[in-house]
Amino acid sequence: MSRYRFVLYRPFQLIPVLIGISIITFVLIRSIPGDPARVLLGPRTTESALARVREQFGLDEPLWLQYFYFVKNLFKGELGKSILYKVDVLKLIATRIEPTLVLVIGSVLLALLIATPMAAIAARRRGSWADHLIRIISTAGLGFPAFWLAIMLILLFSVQLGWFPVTGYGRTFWEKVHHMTLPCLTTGLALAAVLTRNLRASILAELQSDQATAARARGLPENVVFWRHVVPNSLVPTVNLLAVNIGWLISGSVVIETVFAIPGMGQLLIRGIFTRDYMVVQGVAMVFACATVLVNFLADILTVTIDPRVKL
Amino acid sequence: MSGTRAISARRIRWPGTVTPLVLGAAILLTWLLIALFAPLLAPYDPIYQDAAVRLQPPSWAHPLGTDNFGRDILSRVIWAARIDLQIAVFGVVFPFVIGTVAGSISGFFGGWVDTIFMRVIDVVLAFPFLVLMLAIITITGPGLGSFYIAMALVGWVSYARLIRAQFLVLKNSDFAMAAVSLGYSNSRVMFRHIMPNAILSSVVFSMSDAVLVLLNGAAISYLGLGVQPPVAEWGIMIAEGQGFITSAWWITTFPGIAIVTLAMGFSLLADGLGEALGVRE
Amino acid sequence: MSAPVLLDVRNLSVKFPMARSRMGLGPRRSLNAVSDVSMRVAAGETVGLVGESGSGKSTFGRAILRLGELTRGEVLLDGQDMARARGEDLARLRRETAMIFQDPYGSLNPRLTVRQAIGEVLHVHGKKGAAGRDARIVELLELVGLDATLMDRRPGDLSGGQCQRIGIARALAIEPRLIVADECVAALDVSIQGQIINLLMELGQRMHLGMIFIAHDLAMVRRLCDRIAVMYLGRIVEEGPTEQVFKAPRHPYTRSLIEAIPEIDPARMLPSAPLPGEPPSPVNLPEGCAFHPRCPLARSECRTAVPPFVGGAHRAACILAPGGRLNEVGENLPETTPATPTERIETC
Amino acid sequence: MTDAPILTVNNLSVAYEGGGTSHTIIDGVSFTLRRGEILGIVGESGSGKSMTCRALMRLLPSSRLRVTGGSVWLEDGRDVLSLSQGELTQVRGRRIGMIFQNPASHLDPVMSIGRQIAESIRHHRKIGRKEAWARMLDILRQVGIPDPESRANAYTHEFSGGMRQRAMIAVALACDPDILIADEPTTALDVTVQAQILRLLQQLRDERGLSIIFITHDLGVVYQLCDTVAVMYAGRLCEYGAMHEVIHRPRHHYTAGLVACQPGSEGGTGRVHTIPGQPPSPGDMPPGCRFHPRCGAADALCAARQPPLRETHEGHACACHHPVGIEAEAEA
Repeated sequence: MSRYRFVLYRPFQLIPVLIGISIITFVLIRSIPGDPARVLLGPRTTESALARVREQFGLDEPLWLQYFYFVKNLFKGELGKSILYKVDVLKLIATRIEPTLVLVIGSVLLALLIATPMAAIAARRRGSWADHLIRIISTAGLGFPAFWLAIMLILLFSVQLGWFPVTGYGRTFWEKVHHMTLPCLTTGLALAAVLTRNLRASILAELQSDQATAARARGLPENVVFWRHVVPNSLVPTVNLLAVNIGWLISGSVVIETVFAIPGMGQLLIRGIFTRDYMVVQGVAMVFACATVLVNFLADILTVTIDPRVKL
Repeated sequence: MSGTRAISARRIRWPGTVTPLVLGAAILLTWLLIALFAPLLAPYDPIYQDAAVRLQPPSWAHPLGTDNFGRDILSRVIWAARIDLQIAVFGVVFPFVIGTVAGSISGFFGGWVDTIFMRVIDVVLAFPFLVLMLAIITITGPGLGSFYIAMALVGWVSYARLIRAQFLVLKNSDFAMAAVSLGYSNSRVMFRHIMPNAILSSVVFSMSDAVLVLLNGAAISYLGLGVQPPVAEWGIMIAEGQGFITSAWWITTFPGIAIVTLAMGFSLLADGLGEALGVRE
Repeated sequence: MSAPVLLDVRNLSVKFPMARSRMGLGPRRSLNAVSDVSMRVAAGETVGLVGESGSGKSTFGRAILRLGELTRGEVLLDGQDMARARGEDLARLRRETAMIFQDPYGSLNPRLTVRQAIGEVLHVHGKKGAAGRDARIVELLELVGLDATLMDRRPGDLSGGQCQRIGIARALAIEPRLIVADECVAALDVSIQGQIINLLMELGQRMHLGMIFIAHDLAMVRRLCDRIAVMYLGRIVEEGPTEQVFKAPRHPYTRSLIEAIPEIDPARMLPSAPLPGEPPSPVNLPEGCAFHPRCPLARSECRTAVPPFVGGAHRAACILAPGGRLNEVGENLPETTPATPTERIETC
Repeated sequence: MTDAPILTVNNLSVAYEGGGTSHTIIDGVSFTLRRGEILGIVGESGSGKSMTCRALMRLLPSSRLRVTGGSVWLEDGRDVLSLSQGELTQVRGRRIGMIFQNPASHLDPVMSIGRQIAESIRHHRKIGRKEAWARMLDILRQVGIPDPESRANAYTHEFSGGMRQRAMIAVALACDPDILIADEPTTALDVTVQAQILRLLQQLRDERGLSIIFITHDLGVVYQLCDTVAVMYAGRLCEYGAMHEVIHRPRHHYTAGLVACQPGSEGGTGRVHTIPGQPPSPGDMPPGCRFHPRCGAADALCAARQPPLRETHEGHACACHHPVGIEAEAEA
């Protein structure tokens, strides 16, 4: 169990990264030309609101003090108010988290569901037509723009077949499942292309590894060798790959939410950019960054669980 | 057993005799020629609006159909190759140069220099790629120039990490130590011995990175924050056609195919180069 | 050896700091790779440094050439301390010493041809103008028994033995006076090993080189070296003229090591009860004599104090060795009478 | 050692096929193994000693390598090379166990040692979990791993080099095979640990009647361990016979050279005897006797015709036109 001790102290090691994240978001907003208070509140505002913001962030103070106020507000859970929606950014984000979370988790599950059998088939029947087909499709899949794939899937499943709604999110559980299937499939397919290629390569390497040869040499049937010795060892790099790709997946969800008009954080971000709602942009970026850090932390725990050699 | 090792060395074989390197290079060369000779190849002016031929399906006059402004899709796809190739090239070159310099300094000198670089890289990597790019574009305003700036500010970390890792391995390799023991200067060891070997993997990576850059560029244009209309660019074309998918599927379909083929060219070239140079991702 | 001392290493120690455990709050630990090692090499003399993996022999070899860290001690080259040398002094060390590595392929830059690799050395050290350079490269290749036709090949096209010869030619190109050869035949086949050993032997004599030959193969060391030093867990436990050490080892570890060589000799079959166990981690060295947990002759004294390194030209660090605390008379080690073979196996 | 062979390898050949060409890697290797016998197969890198054993276990490392001929007879008269996949899994591990040079890479890093052994036991003998676990502890004890109850739950990386090799021997012996193929098991170990492992193998032979094929490049190890020895060069068997006979009275010039090359020979001092040149590469084999370009006694016949493996004495065979110490009669 001592291998898991890092769970206790890793959060402290992440402090520098979190400070870095806060500095970047702080700097980003401050580097917009013009009066920061006006930038933060948008064009139509009152003098009293301006004065309140100036006081809250100490805008006439030196920069380091402004950063201090910024962090202090962060600890109080205040990311500022949205210009467009006139509510606290954090509260706004809270209402938008669910669809994004569903999209990301759904895509990962779908991608694993697609990629694992594909990679297993391709690697075990190496050189067969099935392998060639899977490799060509997955290599091509790397270059599919998610937003275009989304439109193509809409064209097929929504317009031609009418199986799924074109846009939106829904209210009840089943409505949500119905609405989120196509978006999850879109990002899931894109991720599956990456996963299949990597998983196939690591399964192939493991199939030829010394330990697999030794397992065959002690008389274990090929199926046992594959599922008990090859696959568990190939999963180690895959978990890392998934963790690395979480940022990419969030990026993808931003675009996909726009295509399908899903009321998630990505859509919030894009709207924020177009309406110059800087507080929203800053808040969403920060939440996304923290989520990435959290996912990487979880991936570390998973890696330690499946690979006893890893010490963190 | 050097003999058996050579025999059992894994080689990725692609169907037939066409290697990924050749196929990838052929695809890229084709798109390059299309982009170069766009004025000769395109049958129409890409931004000329002809109200008489709005939303025409593919025909002999308009092989890939027309859009809602009556512009010829084929001509637009051809002209857009210029922009999208440029996106892929510049979107890779700037991060490549910055990342290589930062990574080699960090890896070669180590110590506090390395610590600072690694912290910065950790922080940049904590942000989802596109989110940070969008945040930067928010400040710099939409446009291709903003895209390149954002790309350079965000994309260098991958190269820096890769080069740094290579440097750390190569710095402790026997041949680098041999070079030091032979009395070579630091800069000679770094530039003549470590760098040429370290840079190989980034060159291969840059090919697969070009795919990501291309998709990002198209996505940002699709979101309306990159290339601005009426310029022909595949991402914008897809966005413009989205409203007409029920009636005019060709407006979105063909630019998408163009992106997929160009990206495939880069991917194949990356696979082929990696295999030829013995670099694994 | 009456020849002047070329290299004089005094009390060299190398410690590698280790990351603190428990988030940097645990005790600061360090790995004692080399502890308090002294060694002298005269011009024209070959000294063998043997020991098992983890004994610190390679770390020592790198430290004296300033290719690795060095915590304490002096490295005198012609009487001048190089342990902390910088700039021109360090450049002199580089000019006069060379290293031959274990991995014949890994120690050559895979992208350079033989001509480029050796030519670069000549260029950097200003040994020959561009005109005479090729002739010198041919000369060096012939010196190590290679054909000049290999000039434009890269390491990937050459065999292990050929690469190792190129490594030697490159080392000779700087005209060194001291060579450190780190396990330079370990990766080669037996028939090729002999060729390289003979070559080193010839070159050492002809060019009056000082040489430190680091190896785990004692039989090879016996062929090549005038003197031999045996390392165990970062310390030299025995040192002396090669034949004396082989014929009458004074440290129990040396004796076990020699006994464990599988020889083609009906009189020298492997012991039925081989030395048990394996060296412990250099992070937690045992108290007293580091060998005592494996030593068949260990006494209670061995657990408390590090034995002094005593005994003239043939020295050993054991209280039972001639001159040691329990052996003032100078008799050789007593024969070991271990327990039954199976019992031994189970305790190891 | 009894006389009935427990394993007979007959004319085994392996070829590498790829890129439109095919060259022979192993060319007609034959030998027999008796119960309780330790057979040493010696040769340098690329001689095919390892490949021979992979081939007879049907574990060739690449799909481009193919057994092109020969047979491998078990005691019960079955040919390993013509077994079905199902039968093969009953032979591997159950009849023939195998250990390798690098135990760190040949053991599953993410499964504990105990579970790997128990897995093999349960696969070959349909017994319960508890029984398999008890048997596993017993085997760990037999190979000299102290405190097996707690070490069984440890992973490969938590063992020292010598203990890893013991663990791998335990894995190979889990199902009590008659034959153990040991592919350079001591090459990566320090000499003192090597001596321990050699001793352990000898004990296992003595106590269980295990037959061992020991692959090595070190003639000294062969001398210390083996009863018979087969010398391989460039994919062919060049000499085969009782160990003392072959090493003290080598007939093949390559064997003679190899014995003289040992650094410990001739009192162990002075210049080392060497064999000039280097072994040929698989794609570029010389015609006739493959050793002739490096051989001092070679003549036109050697360059033209491949010498067959012939018995020169009782139980001592050699593939040479001009065997050492046997003059004119070789011409016949």
